[in-house]
Amino acid sequence: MAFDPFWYILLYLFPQYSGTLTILQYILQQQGNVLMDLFKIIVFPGIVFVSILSLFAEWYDRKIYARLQNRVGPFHTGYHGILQPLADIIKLLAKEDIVQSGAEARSLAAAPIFAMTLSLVMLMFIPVYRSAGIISFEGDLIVVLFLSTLFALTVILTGWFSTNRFGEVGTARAGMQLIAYEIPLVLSALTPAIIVAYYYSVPVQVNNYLLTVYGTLPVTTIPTTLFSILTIANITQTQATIGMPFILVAPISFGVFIISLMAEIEKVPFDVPEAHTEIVAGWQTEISGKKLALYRLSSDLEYLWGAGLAAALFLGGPWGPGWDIGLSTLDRLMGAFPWGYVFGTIWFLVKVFAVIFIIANLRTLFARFRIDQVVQGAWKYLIPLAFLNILILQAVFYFDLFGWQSTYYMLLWIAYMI
Amino acid sequence: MAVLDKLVTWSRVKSPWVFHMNCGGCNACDIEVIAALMPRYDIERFGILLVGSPRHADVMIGTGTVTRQIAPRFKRLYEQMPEPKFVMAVGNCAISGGVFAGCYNVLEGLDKVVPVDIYIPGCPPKPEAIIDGVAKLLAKLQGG
Amino acid sequence: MSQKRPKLKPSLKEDERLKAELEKAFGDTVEVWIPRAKRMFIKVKPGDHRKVIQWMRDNWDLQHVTTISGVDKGDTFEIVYHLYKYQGYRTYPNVKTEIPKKDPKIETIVDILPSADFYERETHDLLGIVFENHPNLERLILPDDWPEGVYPLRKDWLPEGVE
Amino acid sequence: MPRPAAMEPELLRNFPRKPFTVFYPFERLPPFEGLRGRHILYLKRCVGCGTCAKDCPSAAIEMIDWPDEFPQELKNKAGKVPKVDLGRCLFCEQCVESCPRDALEMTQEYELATFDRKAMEWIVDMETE
Amino acid sequence: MSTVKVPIGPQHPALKEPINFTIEIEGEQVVDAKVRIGYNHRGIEKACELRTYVRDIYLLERVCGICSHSHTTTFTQGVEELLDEDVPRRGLYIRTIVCELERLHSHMLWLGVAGHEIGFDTLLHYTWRDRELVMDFLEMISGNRVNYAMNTIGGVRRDISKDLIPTLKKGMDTFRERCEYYLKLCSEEPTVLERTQGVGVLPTHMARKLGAVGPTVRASAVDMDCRKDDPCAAYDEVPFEVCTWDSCDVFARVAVRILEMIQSCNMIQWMLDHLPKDEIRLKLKRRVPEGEVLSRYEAPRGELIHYIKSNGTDKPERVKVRTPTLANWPSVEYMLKGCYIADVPIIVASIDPCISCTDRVTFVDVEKEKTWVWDSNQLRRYGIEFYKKKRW
Repeated sequence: MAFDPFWYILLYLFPQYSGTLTILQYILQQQGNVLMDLFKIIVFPGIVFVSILSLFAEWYDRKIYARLQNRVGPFHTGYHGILQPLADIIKLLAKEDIVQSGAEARSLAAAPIFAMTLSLVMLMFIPVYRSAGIISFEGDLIVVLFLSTLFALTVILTGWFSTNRFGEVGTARAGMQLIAYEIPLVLSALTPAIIVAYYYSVPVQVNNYLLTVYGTLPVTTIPTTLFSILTIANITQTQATIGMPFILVAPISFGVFIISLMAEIEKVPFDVPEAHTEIVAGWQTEISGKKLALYRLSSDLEYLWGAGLAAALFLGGPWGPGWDIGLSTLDRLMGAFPWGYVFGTIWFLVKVFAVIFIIANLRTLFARFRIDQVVQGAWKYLIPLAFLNILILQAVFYFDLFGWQSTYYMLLWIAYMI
Repeated sequence: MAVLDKLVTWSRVKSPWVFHMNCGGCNACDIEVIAALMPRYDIERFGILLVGSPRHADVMIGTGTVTRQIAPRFKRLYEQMPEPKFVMAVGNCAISGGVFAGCYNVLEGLDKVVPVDIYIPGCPPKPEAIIDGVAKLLAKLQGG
Repeated sequence: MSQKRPKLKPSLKEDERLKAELEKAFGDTVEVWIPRAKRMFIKVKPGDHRKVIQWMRDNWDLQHVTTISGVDKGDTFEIVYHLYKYQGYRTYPNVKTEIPKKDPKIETIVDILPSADFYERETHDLLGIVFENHPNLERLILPDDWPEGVYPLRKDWLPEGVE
Repeated sequence: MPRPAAMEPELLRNFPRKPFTVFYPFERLPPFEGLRGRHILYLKRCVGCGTCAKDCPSAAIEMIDWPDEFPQELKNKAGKVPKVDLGRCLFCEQCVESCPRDALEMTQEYELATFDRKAMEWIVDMETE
Repeated sequence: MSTVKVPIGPQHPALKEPINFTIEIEGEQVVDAKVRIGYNHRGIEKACELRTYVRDIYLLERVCGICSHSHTTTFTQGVEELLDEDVPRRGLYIRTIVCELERLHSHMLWLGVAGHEIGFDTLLHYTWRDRELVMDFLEMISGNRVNYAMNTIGGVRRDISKDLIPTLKKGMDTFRERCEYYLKLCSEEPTVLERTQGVGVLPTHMARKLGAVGPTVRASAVDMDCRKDDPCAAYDEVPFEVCTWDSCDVFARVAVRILEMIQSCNMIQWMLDHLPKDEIRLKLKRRVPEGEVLSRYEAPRGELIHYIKSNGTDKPERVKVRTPTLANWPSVEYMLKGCYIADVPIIVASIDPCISCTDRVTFVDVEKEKTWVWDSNQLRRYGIEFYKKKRW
C-alpha cells in the first residue's frame, strides 16, 4: 500500500483531517487492498479515467484531422467542441434501437457489450502513472495482443449476425485484414521485449562467467536469472533504467507498429472493412442506437489503447527524460505527495497525444488501399520490415554497438576496485 | 428526470448526423449540401456528420424532385431511421417539384411521401441558406 | 458602335467533296444537303440506311454514333442517325429515314457500329420503334413494369396532369 | 515518380494557419451584388398584366385578385397582383426581366427556411413608393 | 466457383445519385456488369415540347445542376441558329467565360469526388476549398452559385463589370497554381497512383468503338473536342490546346481533367484581356421559324448534343438531348469487367457520371413496389441462399 496515490492525495488536500484519515486508513488496511483495487479499476486509472480520456482523444483526433484539412472541426459543443464525442454518445444512447427481422438479436446485442468489456480490459494493462498497469503479470504483453485480436473478432461477429450484404463484405474484409496485420503487429510489439531480454542477459552472462571463474559473485544485487521480458511493466521500467526510449533503438519497429495499429483500429488507409464509398458502413451498417454508441466508445477506447501501448513499448510510457531516478527517490525529495505519479501521468498523456497526432496525420495523408493491396502490403513490406529490425538488433547486440556489455564490465571493474 | 431529459435534448441538438438522399433531381442541391460540409462552411462545427447508413442518422436530407420510382424507396429509408428523426427538404424540387412540377411523374414535394420538418427554398439554396435551415431546426429542437 | 461579328461562313469545299463522294456511290437513292459547314443531312429510303452507314464506316473510317433521334411526324416516324466522323475532315453526317407509324420496324445498325446499342434501346423505349436483329433490345430507361405499348414521346400520348 | 506522403508539406503548412472556414451564423460574408434572393413588388408600378406569370418557368407566379390588406388606393386597373410561391420559384429573375414596368425586383435575402409550407406562398415585402 | 450478383444502388453512398448496377462477382473480382438507369426520369424532353422556348431555357438548365450552363448554351445557340441571328461578340465572350468557369468548377468537383471514392478525404477537402474561389466568381458574375441563368436567346443576361476583371484574372492565377499542385500531387502520391494507374483501362480502339466522349475519350489518346472541331460561341477566337493522355486508365482521366483546368484558366485570362466592347444581347422574337438544327457543345463531361426541331410556333416540336454520360455507359460496362469490387466506385466515377443528365424522359406511374437492397427479409433469403451456395 505504500505507493497508493489515493491516500497521499487525500492527506495533501485535507491535512486537518489527518488523524481521522489515518484511522480510516488503518481500518481500510484490513480490507483496504480490495477497496483500493476497486478504486483503481473504476476511477483512476480505470474505467472512468480512460473513458473520459478516450472521448477527449476522439475530439483531439477529429480536431487535428480537421485542422490539417484547413477546417475547424467540431466547434460549438463546449469549448471548441470538446464535448462533441460525449454528445454523440449520449445522443446515440437515447436513440431508438432497431434490430431488423433477419438478424440474430441476442448475439447482436451481446457483441457490443463484449467489445466494450474487452477494450476496457485491454486498457487495464496500459501503464498510466507507474511502470505497471492496473493488471500486470508475467507475459501480459502476449495477453493484451491476444485480447486485441478478440476485439477484431467481435467486429466480425457483428457483421456476421447483422445478415446484411454490406455487413458480410465488411466482415470478410475485416477477417482478411486481421490475418494480415496481426503478424506485423505482434512482431513489432515483441521487438522491445527482445531489447529488454538482451539488456538483462548481459549481467546474467557476466554473472555466469564470474561464477564459473571465481565461484563467487562480487555484487549480490545483480539479478542472476532472466526475468519475464514479455511484461509491459518490465519493458517500460527498462526504458527508464537505460534512460532511452526504445523508439531510438528500434525506429523501424515503431513505424511498423503504428501502421499495423492503424489497420487494427481501422483508420483511413486501412478502413476497408467500413469503407464508406464502397460498402456503405461495412459491418456497422445495420447497427443503430445504443449498440452503435457502445461500438463508438469501444473503438475510441481501442484507439486510446493502441496509442497507450505504443507509448509504453516505444516511448517509455510514464517515464520521461529526467524522471528516471525512480519514483520513490523523487517523492522523498519532494515531500510526501507522490509527484512522481503526477509527472508520470503527464508524461503518459503527452506521449499518447503525440502518437494520436501521428496517426491523425497519417489518416489525412493517404488514400484508402484496396483490400488486396492491404494484404499485399502486410506480407510484402511490413512483415519483412519487422524481421529486418529484429535482425538489425541482433547484429547490434552481437557486435555490442550500444556498448552495454562493455559498460557493464566497466561497472564491475569499478566495484572490484572499491 | 428533468435533468436527464435536458441532457438528452442537449446531446440531440449538438450531434445531428445527416443522411443525404438524392430523390432524382439535378445535382445542384447535392453539391451545395456537400459544399456545406467542406472547409468553407464546415458544418462539422455543429457536430454534423454525413453518414452512409440510415440506421446511424438523425436527420435525413432529401434533395431533388421526388420521382415516383424513388418515392417508395425514400419512404422505406425513412422507416429505417431510428426515432427521433427529422426530414429536411432542401431545394424547391423537394419542396414542391419546382420546375418539374408539371411533369406528371414527379410527386409535388417530399411532404407527399414523408412528414417534412423544415423546408429550405432556393434553386439551389446557398450553403449558407442550408446552414441557416439547420440552425433553425436545431433551435426548434432545443425549444421544444 | 457595335462590332458586328462577321457571319460564320467557312468554306464548304470539304463538305461538298464528301457530298460528291456519297452521290457518286449511291446516285439518286440518297438526297444530300448541307445547311452549314460540318453538318450534312442525308435522306435515304428505309432499307438503305444500313448500306449508307456501312459505306461510310468502310470509306470514311466513321465509328462514332452520337445519338439516334426519333421524331413523331404524325403518320410516320423520322429516325435520324447522328453520326460523327472525326478521322480526317470532321463532320456530322445525319442519316435520315422515315418509317410508317403503324409498323415501326427498322433494321438495326449495331452490328456495323456497336456504339449505337444504347441509343437504339433508348429509342425503342421511348417511341416503340423495333430495331430488328438487335441482340439485346430490352428496357434501358423505362421501368420494368412499364405497360406494353405505351410510348411517352409519341405525340398522341399525353401524360395526365400536364398543364 | 512516386514520393510517399507527398501531401505532408502542404498539410503542415496549413495546420498552423487560420482555418478557411466562415463561422456562418455568427459571421457572414457580404453577399455579392446581383445575388438573386426573394422578390419584392412595387405596388405602384404593377399593372397586373400577368406577363411574369406567363413567363415563369416553374409556374410559381399566380395572378390573384387584389387582397384586402393591400392599400386599396393603389389598386391597378386589372385588379390583380402576382403571388409568388417561393417553394416553387427558381430565383432565375425571368419575371423581373419580363416585367414591362419593372414592378418586380429581387432582394438579396436568401435565408428563407421555414417550418411551414404555406408560409412560402406570399410576397411579404411590398413597396408602395 | 459460382458467380454472385450484387446490386449496387440505386441508393449507395458512392454514387450520390440514383442508378443501379448489377455486378456479377467471383470473390472480389467483377465478371460482368450491367447498367440500369432510369431512377431519375423527370420527363424533360416531353415537357420541352409543351413549354415555350423561354421557359425551356430554365427547364433545360435543370437537366443537370453541374453542367447547367452547358445545356442552356447548347439550346440557346441552337435556337439562335434557327432564328438565323448573330449574337453580339461581347455576349459570346461572356457566355464562353462562364462556360470555362463552369468547366473549372465541374472538374475540380470531380477531382474531389474521385479523391473521396478512393478514400482520400483530404484531397476532397482541399479541392473543394479551392473550388469555392470559382463558385464565388460565378456568383459575382451571375448572381447564383449553381444555376446561373446567364444564357438567354440572343446573348447573355448580365455583363461583367470593369472592376471585376482584375479580380478574376488574379483568381485565375491562383487557381492555375493550385491545379499545377494537384497534378504534381496526383502523379506523386503513391496511394493515389496505386488506386488509379492501370485501373479501368479503356484502350483507344475500344474507346472509339464504344463511342466514348469527353475526357474519357481524350484520356484514351483521341483528340476529340467539339470546341476545336466545331467551334461554337467564342471558341474559334480563343487559343487553346486539346489535352490528351495516352495511358488510357483512371489516372489518365485525372490528368486530362487537370490539364484542361489549366487550359481553361489561360482561356479565361485571354478572354478577359480581349473582351470586345459591344452589347451583350439581342432582343429576339419569340416565334421560331420552322427548321431543324443540331447544336453541339463540349460540356465538362463531353460532347453535348441538342437536336431541335421547330414548327413555327413558340414551342419546339422536338428537343432531343444527348448527354455525354449516356455515351459513356458502354465504356463503363467494358471497364468494369475484370476489376475488383473496390475499384467499382472509382471506375464509375472516372467518367464523371451525371445521372440526372442521362435520365430525362418521362415514365409511367409505378404502383408496384419492387424489392430493394435494404429489405431485410429479402436479405435474409439472399443470405441463406448465399450460404447454401458457398458452404464454408
